Amino acid sequence: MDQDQARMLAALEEMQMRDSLRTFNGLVERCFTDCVTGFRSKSLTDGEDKCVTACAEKFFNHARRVGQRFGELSQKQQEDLMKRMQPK
Amino acid sequence: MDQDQARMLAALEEMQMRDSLRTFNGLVERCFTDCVTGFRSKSLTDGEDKCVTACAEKFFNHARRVGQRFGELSQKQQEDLMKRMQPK
Amino acid sequence: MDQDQARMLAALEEMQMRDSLRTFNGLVERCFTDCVTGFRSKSLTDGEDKCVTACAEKFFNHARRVGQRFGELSQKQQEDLMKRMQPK
Amino acid sequence: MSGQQMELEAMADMFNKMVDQCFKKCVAEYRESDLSVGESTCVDRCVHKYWGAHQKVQDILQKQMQAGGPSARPM
Amino acid sequence: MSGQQMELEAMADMFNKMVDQCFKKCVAEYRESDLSVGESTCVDRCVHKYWGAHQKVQDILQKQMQAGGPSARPM
Amino acid sequence: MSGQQMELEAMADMFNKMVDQCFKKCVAEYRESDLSVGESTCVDRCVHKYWGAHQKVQDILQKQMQAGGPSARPM
Repeated sequence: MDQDQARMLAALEEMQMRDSLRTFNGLVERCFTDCVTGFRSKSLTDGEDKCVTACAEKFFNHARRVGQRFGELSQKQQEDLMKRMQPK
Repeated sequence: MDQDQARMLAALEEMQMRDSLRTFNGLVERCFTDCVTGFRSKSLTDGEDKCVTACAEKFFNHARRVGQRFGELSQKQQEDLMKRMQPK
Repeated sequence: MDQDQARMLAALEEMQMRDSLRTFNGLVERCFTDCVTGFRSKSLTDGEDKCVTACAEKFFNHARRVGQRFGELSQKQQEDLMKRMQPK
Repeated sequence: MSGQQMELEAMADMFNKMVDQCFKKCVAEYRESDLSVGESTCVDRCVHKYWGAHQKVQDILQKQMQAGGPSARPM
Repeated sequence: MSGQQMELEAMADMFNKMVDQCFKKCVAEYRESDLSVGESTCVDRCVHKYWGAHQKVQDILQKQMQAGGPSARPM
Repeated sequence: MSGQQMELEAMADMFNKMVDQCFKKCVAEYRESDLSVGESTCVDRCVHKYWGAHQKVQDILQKQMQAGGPSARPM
């Protein structure tokens, strides 16, 4: 593995990390938007606490499922591309 | 054209490319949001297909028009700046 | 202060600058969304002008207050971390 | 390299938007942390439809470029 | 250089937000791919108004800075 | 270094989202440029609640990772 490949891999890892943090922040925002609507206290109420927990867990399950479907579609696209590139 | 200018141009091109991809992704999201509301099938229905097509084409026409107006305003701002900088 | 620290500080300053520009652009978008709803003229109406002004000033006051609370929470988190790290 | 990296960034951005859009369209309430059967099916279809819309808009963009239409970005 | 690049990024971000906002405010339906006369006029005015709001907020920010108000970002 | 920089970027992103969310939830009208007493209190509580939600989601993520669940991102 030469230097170019190493650099490429590092850039990829950095981007996946950034993307994960972005997904995480987006999830917090989404669940806060949907679950927290009253501000009579500084702490999350029991109801809000449960809602945020379920929202976050559900979002992870959701994102995992989207990731699986997305992976399947990406792979199929790659395979279709290969077939078109193949000499007859 | 020296090295600094070359680097600046490359950075500009990279940014325009990134910006175009971002605009494109934003367009897909916008049109998906407005056009796709039912999930009884995996494929876009005829109605959704037409809606997404018209939405995308309309968005391009729209973005082009915004770009033209934006360009005019930017240019006018530059000219105003020049006039103020000009010695009396 | 060695080179690494200097580079880190420069990166931090760059990021704060980028973040300020992003906050600024977000503010313009927010206030435009809430204040400008009619397009019978090219210029902002008196009402829109006042609304945007108050919205922007209020947003700055708001962002400052959020910044203060955020700073307090960050600091408290740091202190809690230190206590846990402290040898008994 | 840089072009490849941008393609990956764009793909990641598209994935994030897909996650967000399909969550909004398919997941309605948070009483349970598991996706229901109905929600799971909806999510699967949503991903396919989003992918399809993405492909379609790419096709439209290419047609517009081939027709010689100017870029949507100001020069 | 870096400062100039940031200015350009901010300008591109502002352009994207303008495109998005004016599409939401002025383009209501997608039966046709061309902008109607009414939509075109609306878009032109929207761009001017967005630009005007942007300038106004910049002026307000400068006034606040000159008045010695602390930065809106936590230090 | 790069890891630290990403942490800072994530923190800045979280701050921006917090500013935006709490503005939407707590600031209703723009007749005056000062926050009212009620709005100020709301904003303070909103920041605390957003921070709390952020912590809670981090805890949930760590539990899921420890349980060996696969990453939410496609590999």
